[in-house]
Amino acid sequence: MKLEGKQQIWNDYQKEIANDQYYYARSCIRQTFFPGSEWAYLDILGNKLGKTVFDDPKHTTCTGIGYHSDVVPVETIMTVVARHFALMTEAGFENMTPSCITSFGIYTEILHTWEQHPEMEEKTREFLWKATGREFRKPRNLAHTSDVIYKFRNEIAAQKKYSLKDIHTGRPLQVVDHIGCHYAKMFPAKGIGGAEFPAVLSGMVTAWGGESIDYPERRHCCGFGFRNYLVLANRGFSVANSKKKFESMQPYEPDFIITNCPGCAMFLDKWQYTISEMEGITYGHNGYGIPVLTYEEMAALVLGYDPWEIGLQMHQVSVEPLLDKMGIPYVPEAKYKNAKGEDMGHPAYPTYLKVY
Amino acid sequence: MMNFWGFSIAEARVIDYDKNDKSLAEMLAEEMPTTRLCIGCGGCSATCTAGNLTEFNIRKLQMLLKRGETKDLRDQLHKCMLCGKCLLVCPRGVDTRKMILFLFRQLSEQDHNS
Amino acid sequence: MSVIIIGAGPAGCEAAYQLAQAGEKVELIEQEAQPGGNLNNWYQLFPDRKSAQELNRQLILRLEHPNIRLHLGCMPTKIDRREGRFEVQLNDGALLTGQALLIAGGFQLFNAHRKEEYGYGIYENVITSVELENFFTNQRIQTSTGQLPKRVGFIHCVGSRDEKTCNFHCSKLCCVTAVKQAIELREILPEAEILCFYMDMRMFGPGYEEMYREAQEKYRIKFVRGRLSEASENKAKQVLIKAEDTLIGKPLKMTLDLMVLMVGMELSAGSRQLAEMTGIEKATNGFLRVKDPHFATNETNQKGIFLAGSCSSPMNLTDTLTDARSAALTIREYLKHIDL
Amino acid sequence: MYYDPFVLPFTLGLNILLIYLIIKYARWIRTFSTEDRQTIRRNIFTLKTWKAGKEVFLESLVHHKIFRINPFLGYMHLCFGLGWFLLIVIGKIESLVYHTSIFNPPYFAIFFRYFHPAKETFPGSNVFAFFMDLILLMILSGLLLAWLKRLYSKALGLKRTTRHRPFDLLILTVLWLIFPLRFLAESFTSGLRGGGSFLTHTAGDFFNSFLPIEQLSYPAWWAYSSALGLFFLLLPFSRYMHIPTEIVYIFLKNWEVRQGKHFSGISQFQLYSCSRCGICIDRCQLGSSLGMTDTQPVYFLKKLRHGKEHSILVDNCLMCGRCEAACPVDLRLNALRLTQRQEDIRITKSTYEYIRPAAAKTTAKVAYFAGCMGHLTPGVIRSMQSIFHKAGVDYTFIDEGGSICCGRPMMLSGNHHTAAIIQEKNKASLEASGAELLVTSCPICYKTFKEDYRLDMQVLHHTEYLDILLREGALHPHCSDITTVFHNPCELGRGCQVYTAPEHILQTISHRIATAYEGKDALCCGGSLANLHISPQQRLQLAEDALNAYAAYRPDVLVTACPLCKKTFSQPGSSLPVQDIAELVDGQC
Repeated sequence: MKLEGKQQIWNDYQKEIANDQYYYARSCIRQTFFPGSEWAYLDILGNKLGKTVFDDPKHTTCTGIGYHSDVVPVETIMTVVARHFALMTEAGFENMTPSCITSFGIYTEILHTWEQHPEMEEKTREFLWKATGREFRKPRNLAHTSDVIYKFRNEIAAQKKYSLKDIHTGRPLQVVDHIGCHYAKMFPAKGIGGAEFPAVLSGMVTAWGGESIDYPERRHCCGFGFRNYLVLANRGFSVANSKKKFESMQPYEPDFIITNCPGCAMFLDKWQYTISEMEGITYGHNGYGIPVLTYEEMAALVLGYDPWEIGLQMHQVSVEPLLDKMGIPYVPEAKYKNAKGEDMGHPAYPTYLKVY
Repeated sequence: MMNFWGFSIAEARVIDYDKNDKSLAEMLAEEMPTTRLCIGCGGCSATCTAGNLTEFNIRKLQMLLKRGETKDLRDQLHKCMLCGKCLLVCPRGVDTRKMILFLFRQLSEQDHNS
Repeated sequence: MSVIIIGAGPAGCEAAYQLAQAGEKVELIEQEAQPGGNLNNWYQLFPDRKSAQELNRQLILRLEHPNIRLHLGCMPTKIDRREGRFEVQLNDGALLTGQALLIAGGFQLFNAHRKEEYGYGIYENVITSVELENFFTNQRIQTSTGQLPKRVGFIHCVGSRDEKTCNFHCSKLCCVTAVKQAIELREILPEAEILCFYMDMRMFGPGYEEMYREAQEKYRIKFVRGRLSEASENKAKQVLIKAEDTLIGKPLKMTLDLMVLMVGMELSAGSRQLAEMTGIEKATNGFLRVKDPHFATNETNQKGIFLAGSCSSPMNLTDTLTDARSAALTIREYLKHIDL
Repeated sequence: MYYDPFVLPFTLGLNILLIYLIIKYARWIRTFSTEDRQTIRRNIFTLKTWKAGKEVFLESLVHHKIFRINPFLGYMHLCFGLGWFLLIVIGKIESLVYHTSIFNPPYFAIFFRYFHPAKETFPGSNVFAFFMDLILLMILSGLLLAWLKRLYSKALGLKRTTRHRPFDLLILTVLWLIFPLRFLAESFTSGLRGGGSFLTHTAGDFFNSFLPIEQLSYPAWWAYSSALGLFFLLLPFSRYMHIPTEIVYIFLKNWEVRQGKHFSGISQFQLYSCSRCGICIDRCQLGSSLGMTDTQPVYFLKKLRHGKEHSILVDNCLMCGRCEAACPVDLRLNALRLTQRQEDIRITKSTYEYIRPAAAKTTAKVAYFAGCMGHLTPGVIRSMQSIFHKAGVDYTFIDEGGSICCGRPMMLSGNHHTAAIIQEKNKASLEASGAELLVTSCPICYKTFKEDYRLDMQVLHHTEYLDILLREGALHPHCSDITTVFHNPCELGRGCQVYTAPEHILQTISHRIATAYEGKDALCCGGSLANLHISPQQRLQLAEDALNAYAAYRPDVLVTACPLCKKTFSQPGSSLPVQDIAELVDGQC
């Protein structure tokens, strides 16, 4: 692939990302499935980069999943989002940083809609006022949390304890980056690098010593697709999409996958188990699957956080082979112990997928 | 494929041109060069006696074959009655009836070998 | 210097005028009682819906040039070449001589009877595109039973791109003619359903693709990708047709109140005769072969004999007239050299 | 006891041959079906046997059919066949008259001149000698023609002659040697001891004048006997196997043993009955139009017999039946070819479940069936409808909304089982109409309706039906001076023996021009569904050639009676108009 061409595109698709003072909007899936990721993000921004991030307890779901599944009407979701903006305004922030790609897409879409149809914004203000008595200002800057990490990738690189390199061979790790569909496919200008050659995650990977893999199905959806997964009858298509991606990336022998969308991380991780159970097929090396990390986890590992502290035991695909390659020490016995040192129990072993 | 938890992995619908086995189509083209001439006008399938009563669609079947998709061929081909009407309407002079016979023979040979 | 032009259709008329303007004497021979050729049968022209008769009138008007002698109702019975001159014997006894011979014998339309399965000449409501032009001229569209048609189908590629009639070539103009006629029909029949059955839409000329879009969008013409395989007639004298809707992959049948066959173009019988008399080669598509498809588009394998218009391949009127001018230019160049 | 060791080669050869033939024929007959055996038993003691004997005489000896096709060739075969036969018969009688015992060994008659002391006369000995010489001369003249034929085949009116393999050349040489050797042996003996007649006696004297015939005479008899013996030994493995086999075949044929769908005992008899005369070669349009000179029955049967690869030959036949109509041995060439087509289509009873009886019961007694091809020639349908109307016939058009295939095209591809299922389905739908008479426009349908369907109604092709209407006066034609040439479709003429009806119709309503392609000699249009090999371009070539052949008679209209022929002829865009006979009748009534 021609790097010059991609660089041209990356230059064309740059966006403004606030430097500090973030209002943090949590993600339903992230905090449920990868709570350590969220903690790591807040800790890195607060403690490693010295930024102010406000994690508001009053903040709720954006109802994006319901919206995309035709359960939540557009007026409702606009009002819910308006409430988020009101909370941000009340807290004295102007920079909205949602952790979820769906939310990021929803915010982008709604802001754009209001721009095109001011009467809808007026109506939403009216709904919000009637429902909660709140008023809001629209965010001055809207960025996904991965944008924020991307912005500070070089600062993180300066503090890094481990590189995305195989310490035994010095080979840069081969990383598959998967971008959530709603990050840039709806509004290419709102994503770093646009929709076709997004650079938000690959930028981090290269900054931290790894190499990004551009494989044929890179742009393809992970298969979540809301109705595809949520309706049982469609679930076969959902998993078939993930399978297609795995088959396409397999020849590149990726060391791990990172995603910036919580749902994708969950799917690419857990569908590997599902596919192995259904068809006896595993991807990656030696039957252990391809580890899937969120970009927060990747940043945390680079910065030297303890793997179990950031919740890597929550992953279906074992991360130990990756940790070994990067030379990150870990205590195997501590994997399933809680903060108090008590045993949390061990998950059942899959039939085909090997686990540590 | 096993049906887990109420669903199974959907088969890809895509024509995987790289993976598909197109040897039968190549053999057909070699044996009967006129089959290369099809422009997909549908005259054959419109006049087809079997095609008006069943899923059998000779235009589609030969096109699928050319892309290496032979499943439908196996499921449908035998519905043809070899009446030869398709031959009379083809504007490109494709020897449709001979093509079908050739395919019959190939399938029968494959069955025989397996 | 004088030039003999055979055929006073648009190509012959235009070439005659251009040569006459340049000072050459022109003998223009036409077998019919009036000039204009196939243009006489047309009502309006694509893409600008110009009146065909208006164009015809302009072309014919210019024949009243002192350098042009028009021989109507005449046919060459013998063509001889003597000392670099052509001697053309006409059936009325006249003997014309000229230094160059231009064949502008044009095309004839495919005889739709030959596609028997379409039922032309058998079913009452099957007509050809020329007959439809005639309807337009008279502004009277009706079925054989005197009703306004509620559904009209245009069948493309009748006698073109058809191995079964040994016409392998594309007549090129029928697609856009069908679109034009469908639009004209829509203007007369605002409520009718109008469909075109095509194999490929070949919108090659300027403004053609735009017409196609307009036909779909503004004139609500429907396009079905499928070739008509057979037709029959029901008790109400409607035409029951069978085609495959290839983009859906299912056979389709429907009744039409009027079926229009877009007949293709063939070398005219007159042109064929001239080719036999003068030894001009024919191309594989049955039309007359030009010497070189790029550099000598009006010359033939016979020195001093030139071609203009659709006797060398199917051409629209724009190309026919351009080709005629090109032929005039080529002939003048030729005459200059034989002068020396 | 007359005996000499030189008779051994002949006797040995003859006995081995007879034993071989008996075993071989017995084995073939053993494979006959019970039905065939019953047929034979039923017919053996009837006039059919007498007819068979007559046919054996006319065809195997006189070669009457070959004579009619090509007198030169006929004479040549007559010389060999009848000549040799007479030589044996008269020779036997001669030996009997002399010896007055039936129980003399076969060689005695054959080598009579050697054993019979020439001076010893017996009643009619001179007459016998004269006839024997005459017959020998006749055979030798035939032999001369055969040599000429090999050298100049065109001179004898044959475009092509069959090609031979080395073995064929060997036995041919042996055969050609037999009679010259006999001639020499008898001449030498005559020269030495007298006897013989105008030929051998004269020749004997002549040879005696310059040859040491004392030394040559005895070896000549050895050579003659050896040539005969060798010929008998080689015969089963050569084309001359047709000599004995054809005779058996003629009897079997007359006893009505039919060539069925599968290769059987009667097929074996036919295979070995082919004399490779090559008459089929010139009849075949694949040869004359397309230059295909390897697919004709003579080559096909040869390859089949010798187990050589013949898959393309199996497919490459129009099954127009032109060869069959001219075959002097009357072999069922189409049916034989068809037995070699494989059943390739695997279907079940449910495959054609989609075919449902569509026709509803009607009150009309006449049912019209256009056939699938008929729907591509609406002019024919239209004319038939108009004729029904004009003749005041109450009819029902049973496949107006389309129909399924009659199954014959499937059958012609060799898939008999599949075809039978289609036919079963179709039959039900035809009979559901309740009509008494079925009129069809398609000869392909017609043939299979008649031969395979066993319908409970009468079936007529529209040519026959129109003829009946005209004869009965239901139609009132006006004869016009329009000139017509009739192209009899293969399936109608040679296929179903419908020859007189179209001729009569055309004579009634037009000025019919007789051509070289009348009756059994009609050409094939090239559209044949039976040929599974040739390309559309080649079909077009066949059509053009056939059209040109008919056009040479300059008729106003070429008339046919088959939708497929009409479509095929319409392709080249000839200036000769092609019409179906129904269209012509409709126009004239």
